[in-house]
Amino acid sequence: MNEIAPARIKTTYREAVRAAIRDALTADPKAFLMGEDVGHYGGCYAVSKGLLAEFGPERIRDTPLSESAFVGAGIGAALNGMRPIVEVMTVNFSLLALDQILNNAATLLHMSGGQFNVPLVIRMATGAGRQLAAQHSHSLEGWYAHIPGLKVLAPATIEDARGMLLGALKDPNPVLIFEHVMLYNMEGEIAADAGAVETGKAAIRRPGRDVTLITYGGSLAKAMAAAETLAKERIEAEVIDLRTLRPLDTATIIGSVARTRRAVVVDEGWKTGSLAAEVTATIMEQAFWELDAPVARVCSAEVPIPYPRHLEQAALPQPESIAAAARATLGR
Amino acid sequence: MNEIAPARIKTTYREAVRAAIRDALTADPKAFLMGEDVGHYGGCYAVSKGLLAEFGPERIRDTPLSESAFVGAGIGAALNGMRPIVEVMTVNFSLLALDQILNNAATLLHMSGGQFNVPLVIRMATGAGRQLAAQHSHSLEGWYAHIPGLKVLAPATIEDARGMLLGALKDPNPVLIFEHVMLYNMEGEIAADAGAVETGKAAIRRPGRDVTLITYGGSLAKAMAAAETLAKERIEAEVIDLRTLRPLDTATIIGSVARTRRAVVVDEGWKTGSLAAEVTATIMEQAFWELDAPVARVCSAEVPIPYPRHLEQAALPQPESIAAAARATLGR
Amino acid sequence: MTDPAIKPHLTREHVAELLRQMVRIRRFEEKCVELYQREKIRGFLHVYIGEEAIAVGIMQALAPADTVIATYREHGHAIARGVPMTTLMAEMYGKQEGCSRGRGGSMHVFDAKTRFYGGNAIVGGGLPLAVGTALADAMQKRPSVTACFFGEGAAAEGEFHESMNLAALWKLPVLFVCENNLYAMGTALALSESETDIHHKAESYRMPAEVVDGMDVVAVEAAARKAVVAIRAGAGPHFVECRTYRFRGHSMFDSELYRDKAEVERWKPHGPIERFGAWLRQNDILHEAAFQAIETEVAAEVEAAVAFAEAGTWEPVADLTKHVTLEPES
Amino acid sequence: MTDPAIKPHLTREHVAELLRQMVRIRRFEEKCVELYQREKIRGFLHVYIGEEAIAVGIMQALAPADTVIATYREHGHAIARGVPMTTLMAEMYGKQEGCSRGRGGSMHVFDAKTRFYGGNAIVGGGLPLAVGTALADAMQKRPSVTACFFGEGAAAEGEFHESMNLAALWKLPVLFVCENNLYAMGTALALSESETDIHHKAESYRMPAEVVDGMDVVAVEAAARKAVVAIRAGAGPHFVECRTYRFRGHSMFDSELYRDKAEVERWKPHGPIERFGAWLRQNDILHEAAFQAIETEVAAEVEAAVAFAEAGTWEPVADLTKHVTLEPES
Ligand SMILES: Cc1ncc(C[n+]2csc(CCOP(=O)(O)OP(=O)(O)O)c2C)c(N)n1
Ligand SMILES: Cc1ncc(C[n+]2csc(CCOP(=O)(O)OP(=O)(O)O)c2C)c(N)n1
Ligand SMILES: [Mg+2]
Ligand SMILES: [Mg+2]
Repeated sequence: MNEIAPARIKTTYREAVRAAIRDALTADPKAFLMGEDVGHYGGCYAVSKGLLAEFGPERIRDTPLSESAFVGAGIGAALNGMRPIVEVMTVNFSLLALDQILNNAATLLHMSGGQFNVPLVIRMATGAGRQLAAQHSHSLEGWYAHIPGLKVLAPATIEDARGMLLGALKDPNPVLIFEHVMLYNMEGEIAADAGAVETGKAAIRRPGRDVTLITYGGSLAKAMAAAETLAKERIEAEVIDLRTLRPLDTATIIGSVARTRRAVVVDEGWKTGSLAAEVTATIMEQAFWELDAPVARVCSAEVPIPYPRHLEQAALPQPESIAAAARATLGR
Repeated sequence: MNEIAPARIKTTYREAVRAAIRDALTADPKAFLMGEDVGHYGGCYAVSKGLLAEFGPERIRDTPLSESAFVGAGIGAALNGMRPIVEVMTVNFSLLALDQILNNAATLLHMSGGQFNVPLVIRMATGAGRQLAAQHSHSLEGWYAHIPGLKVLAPATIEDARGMLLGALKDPNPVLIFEHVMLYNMEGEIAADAGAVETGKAAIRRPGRDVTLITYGGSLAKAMAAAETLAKERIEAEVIDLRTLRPLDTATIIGSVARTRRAVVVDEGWKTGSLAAEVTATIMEQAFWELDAPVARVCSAEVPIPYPRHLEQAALPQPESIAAAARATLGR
Repeated sequence: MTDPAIKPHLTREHVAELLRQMVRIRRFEEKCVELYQREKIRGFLHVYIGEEAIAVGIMQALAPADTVIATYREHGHAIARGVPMTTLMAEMYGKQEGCSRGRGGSMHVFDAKTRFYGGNAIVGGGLPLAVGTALADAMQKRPSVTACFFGEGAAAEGEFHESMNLAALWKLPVLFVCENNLYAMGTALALSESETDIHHKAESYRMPAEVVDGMDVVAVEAAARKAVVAIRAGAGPHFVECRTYRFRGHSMFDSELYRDKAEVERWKPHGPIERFGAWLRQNDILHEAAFQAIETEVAAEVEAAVAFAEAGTWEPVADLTKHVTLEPES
Repeated sequence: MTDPAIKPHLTREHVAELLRQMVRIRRFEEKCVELYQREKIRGFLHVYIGEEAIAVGIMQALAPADTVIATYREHGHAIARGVPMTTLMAEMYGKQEGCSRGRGGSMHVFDAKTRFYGGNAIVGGGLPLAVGTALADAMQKRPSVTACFFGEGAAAEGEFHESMNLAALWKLPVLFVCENNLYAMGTALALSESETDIHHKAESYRMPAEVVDGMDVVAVEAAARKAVVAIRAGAGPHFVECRTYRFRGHSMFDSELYRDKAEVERWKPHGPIERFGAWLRQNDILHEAAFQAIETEVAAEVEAAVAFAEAGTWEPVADLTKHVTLEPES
């Protein structure tokens, strides 16, 4: 519609998150970033590199190794007028802060009968693929999506990496953002003035009529690759990027499945009790009569992620396993 | 088969757990109980009342309020030749120990390439119904069932309360036992010499041909009550008590659903991301073509559990909501 | 130090007020116990009987813009902070007129007007929050203080440690108030801490710390005033260990196997109201009539609170999933 | 105290052995860095260069029945404890001949034969385990000790606090070894602790604690021997803070923005091998030939380890879900 094409810039997922943090801190004097090694080190995944020099140690706040206390402090600061962005270095360490997230952040608004909301954003890296082995490769965003009171986001694209953080900062509720470790180096172009994006809606990243591949975050590229493969076999897969894991955009899911009549849910969590189980159950409840085949799940194997590359990759969803599951729904 | 009927005793769920602990400590000098207020106080839910006098403070070991350290100490003691039974007072506080449970207990055998197993039993109270409000009413056993490396048990009967703990102590893996707070006062009869029971298998608590109600723990009685109601309407519900939440006994689930062609899964966790979602997804995968209606879930509402009784009860699965869901699967 | 903020003024009005506040708490709690037995109050109920001097003493030092964070044994703190007894009692009942709309109950008292941020049923769970509210005040250059109450049992939790360090490291305006009543449920202090002088723990974070007789409301007030002046002046956090005793069971379920009845009886005369009352009488500061007037007035207030709660209404079941998330402004 | 267990015997054999062990670690780690750059090793790699005196010194005091628990920076501990370099290097590669069958990698070195209980990539995560292994020894009346290594960064974690208290409260046989290398990733000690003398923290649990020059292998050994004798005698846990410095980045990803190159250079001559070597030379305790012999032997050992790892095999993908649970005996 716009006659003048908006300026576009080359960037990475990592830079997009950094740009969003910079925008947020520039726009709102109450916003600040807090977490382990976000300052002097520049962030475990280099997301916040340079921001300490720009904003100073009050607003790019290095914390001790105290996940429970600094997440709790983020909640308290949010209660008392600030706009904290707390970085938990990775989801693996967030277990140490889970009590604060579940029993305080998610619960305070309710327990106080609506008096005290917690406008807090928590960012964490998630996922496997870097051969970090059993204690450093969890994908636990599905757990967080279980908790009423939270919003859970999983940006899979550069636009979303930039825009979802800004969107989250407009939300008066605690919002968790999961950034998949394999995405940080992803390159691409976005509008120079890219800003907040809508959260809460899933996106159809590729339209198709034969089967719906439903995924998010680090698995999106794998699903897209699977769709590519399937296209060569004349199977047109529709790919849904959930984007928001809580609340789920069931309308988009059901709308697509009602058209394609087949679905594969892809999720890097362990299969048993995965987010994919929830999506599958939702389809069961809302689109059972539309289905021409059982919904399939492609998740991680039931094993703590092993260190060697061949075993790690074998444990994770792959384009081949996704494509195979899609074919199976078509009886091929 | 036995000509002489075995002696039976009247007891409660609480006493059955206590008897099992007593048996375990008597049989194995390496077994001990450790947790907050298990000794001098007698246990938050009075489970261990009297045991301190019987076994002394070394083996009925009161701990400080340090969930992470005493659960981790249980893991370490198990690694080094002891047979600890760790009581985490309630699942609500287990979040503080979750890092130890997931990143150590569940993972050590794998990370060590099979060298170090963790023969540890962790007991916790779970569930709502006592008006303890948002921070004290969680049902998170579904989360634990997500974790490879753990076994997860949920005794719903007095036999199981007694026998599963003893069964768990024969398992070389970390086993979590969830005791629903509303069951402790349950009365009944069991064989005087009741001992270890098999774990890993679900039980059909009531046979039926029209619909399968799948549940566990504190919801079993509700499902049984619903089945009773349904029977009056000439709907014969089969009731499955999962007993073991990880690994799931899918054979029993699928066998039943293949016969009844309809299922309702009942679980006190919040619906989104519930264990019920996993059961539903499993049925989708393995019994889709057998189904005559979509599998339904009856779970807790998406709200931190409120304090007032009417709201608390409204938030939880109830016989009426279970029966209604069952009727719906039959188009009634 | 001559700062008038520091020394409690022991005017007759002031001592009467201290007494009155403690009596308000005591009678409220006694009523709660009765109402629990009558099944009007349910869930876990933890009363503050015997510990009233701490909440009352500390609150004297706080201003309206300050923040209070407490535990599941927080009725006393709420009352001393100014949460009306009416809405507090309605909360005990679970009525929607309650200060947390009935959603929270005894363990989750919240009140925005008095900046009462709960009520927290996770032991130690409030400490990180207090670090955060104080951080927000510090970053916004407000002279406010957060008073954070917790039991000596909480000192064993990892969150205690992390919070002490953060507050001290960042020199945040927190007044940590440890209510050392010698037991955590049924676990005696000596069975839970290798160092039983809790204030020494605070010192290990280089945080100024002191121990005070938690049965002496004037001593608590004096310590609080001094600490709050220092905190407001930018000295960073301060730790007060108040030695006290819980006269009742941990909660209504406690069969008190872990302590002798005699031990409780020995403590009773040292109770904060008992002692302060005796002192006021001995020194002829308050006349018997004044005591009577307080009791009469408080009894009426408690009755009014019960009437308010009784007259309260149940939130409709249709509203069950309200108050879970707020809608973003668009 | 005249117990022979306490004083290190500075025989020529012993000092040569101390040096040799440190050199083994150093050369192994240097090889790891090289192999990382050649992409033979992947994941996170944290090397121990500069800190060798601690693992080597402490291990001198341990017996085979003792237990060792370390962190993700644990190659040095494994080597000093006696884990063969071959299986250790195969673990770095992820080969099934590795000491953890290749499943663990650099951060998860385990070895049952030497009672090496890991390798733990969660900061602070090993401390509760150490409390537990020590508890098991104490309950079984075995005279064994658990040596638990962790960085100064871990001291801020709640698990540190809870574990210190439990160990001290229950008088458990744990030797806590804090490797204070002044940084936790890029966070300098002063930015993470209000009390930067870490051993003072231990004292706040009434745990005997001391600080030792972690660059001096003999000093570390002496402290460890003394502590272990006391622990075995039933004195309860002991805490040693070893002051040291990490010569390399935190991991292979570290761009070291947080410290000056000059600072690192200033530390280098104070390195444990550098200093001990200089002292041995100055005092003519070891001849140049002995140094050479050690280097030659160690170089061969490292090469053999690499060859072993290279020749190792990949665990079949079909075995992916093995080692997750053990089957119960029936
Ligand atoms: C994390 C956690 N663990 C356990 C409990 C159960 N619990 C509630 S109160 C309490 C004792 C706390 O004692 P203390 O901190 O001394 O406070 P007091 O009750 O004496 O005021 C325990 C164990 C809890 N609520 N939270
Ligand atoms: C609980 C937890 N939080 C964060 C991390 C990420 N991390 C790994 S090592 C490290 C620094 C630890 O420093 P220190 O304890 O001093 O040990 P050092 O690396 O200096 O030997 C951090 C922050 C982690 N592994 N675990
Ligand atoms: Mg107490
Ligand atoms: Mg360090």
